[in-house]
Amino acid sequence: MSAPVKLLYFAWLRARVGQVEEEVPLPAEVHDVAGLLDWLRGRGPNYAEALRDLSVIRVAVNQNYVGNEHPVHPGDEIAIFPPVTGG
Amino acid sequence: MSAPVKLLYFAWLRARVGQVEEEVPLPAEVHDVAGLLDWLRGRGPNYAEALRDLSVIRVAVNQNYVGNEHPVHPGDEIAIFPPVTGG
Amino acid sequence: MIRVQREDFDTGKELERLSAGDHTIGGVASFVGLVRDLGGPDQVSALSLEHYPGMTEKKLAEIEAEANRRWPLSASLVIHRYGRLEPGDRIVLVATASPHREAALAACHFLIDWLKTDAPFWKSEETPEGERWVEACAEDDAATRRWR
Amino acid sequence: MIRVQREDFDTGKELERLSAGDHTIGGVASFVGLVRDLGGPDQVSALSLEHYPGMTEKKLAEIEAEANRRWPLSASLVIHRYGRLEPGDRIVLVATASPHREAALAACHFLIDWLKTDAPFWKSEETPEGERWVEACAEDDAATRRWR
Repeated sequence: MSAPVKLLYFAWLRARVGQVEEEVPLPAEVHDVAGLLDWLRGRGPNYAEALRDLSVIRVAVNQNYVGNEHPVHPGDEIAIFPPVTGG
Repeated sequence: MSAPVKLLYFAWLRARVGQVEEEVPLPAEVHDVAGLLDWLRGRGPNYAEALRDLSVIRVAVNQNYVGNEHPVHPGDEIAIFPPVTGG
Repeated sequence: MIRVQREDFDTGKELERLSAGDHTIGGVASFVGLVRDLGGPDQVSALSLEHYPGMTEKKLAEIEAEANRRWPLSASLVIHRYGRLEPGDRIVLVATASPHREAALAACHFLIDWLKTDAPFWKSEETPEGERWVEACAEDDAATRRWR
Repeated sequence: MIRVQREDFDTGKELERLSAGDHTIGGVASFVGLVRDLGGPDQVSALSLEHYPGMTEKKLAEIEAEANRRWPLSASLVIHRYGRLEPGDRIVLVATASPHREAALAACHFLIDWLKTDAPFWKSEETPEGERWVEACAEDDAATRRWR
């Protein structure tokens, strides 16, 4: 079996998803960020609700901001969060 | 007799003119800054030399920067100096 | 230099340290971000700043490196706090030192604009109605785009 | 606020004072100008800053008023020193506080650019060959023209 991916949630996604982080095996059919978000939405109403509006969702793979077409691989650290509001 | 004008010199003009400030009666034929500088140049070689190149001379009348055509009146405070270099 | 910390910082000491001993520095520009309390019905009693440890430092270091590529800086510093902060508290310090005034000023402006849209921090506000996550602002995106 | 003084200033304390007690302030921008020693054959051992008492305060107050007309500032401060200064010494502090980051940053930049061309100060350098008056620089004029 290949390595799981580590999923991190920040800001209001934590409360909506109900997780801070989790490790999940990457399904064979998931190859990119879009596919991952799609698959996550099917995992339960909390995920479906949290990831409903992708215009307010940003994704970082291995600590780099990426677009929906970015590939995901076993072992990746994948963070999902709203647009940043620091400074 | 009308009030004199007060002339102030700053930076390298002080050394060249050999004065920090002086009060002089305004000649009847001097009506503006250009006329004043012209008249001053006739007062001696130190003035002639100090005021030779007007491109490096700035004038303030009553603490406002002014151009050559600005009028001068008895009682004015007239400062003559090179371009500023503070900050 | 980059620092991500819970503790407050001493702006004067940090600025002093930035230029200490380097007499080729002609100017130090800085920006300090403070927690605002805008009053009114939405009165904010405190902010909570969450961040993404690891990625925060990485992004801030990238932003700082980019500023150093664009301008001739003698030194630069970004300190960003996280955790609970009250109105009037310092959130962030950006400081730049350069032989040239324009370089220090432009780089400081660039760093705070860029940081606002690229550093993974999220603010939530404590309001009488409970926690409220601050929404990202289009103005900040526009400010950063100016530098692209 | 405007101050023209021989004495040094404490940047940290001045910045702190500028925003103290006003929780509508979101950002404080500042610029500190320092005496440079560029080394080389022209090595500067000290600067002497002369000014035009009376007009200096008047021009600085006008420049500050103009910044306050252009941007929504909560507070602003200009401190300019005169007299003998050595490499590394602070010459000038410009600081601006505003609810909005962009206003504070732009006004600070404006104030130092404008001050450089409008405030009646003159620098002379102590060099091994004696006193040398610093010449005004076209770059500064260009920086100020940008704001007109």
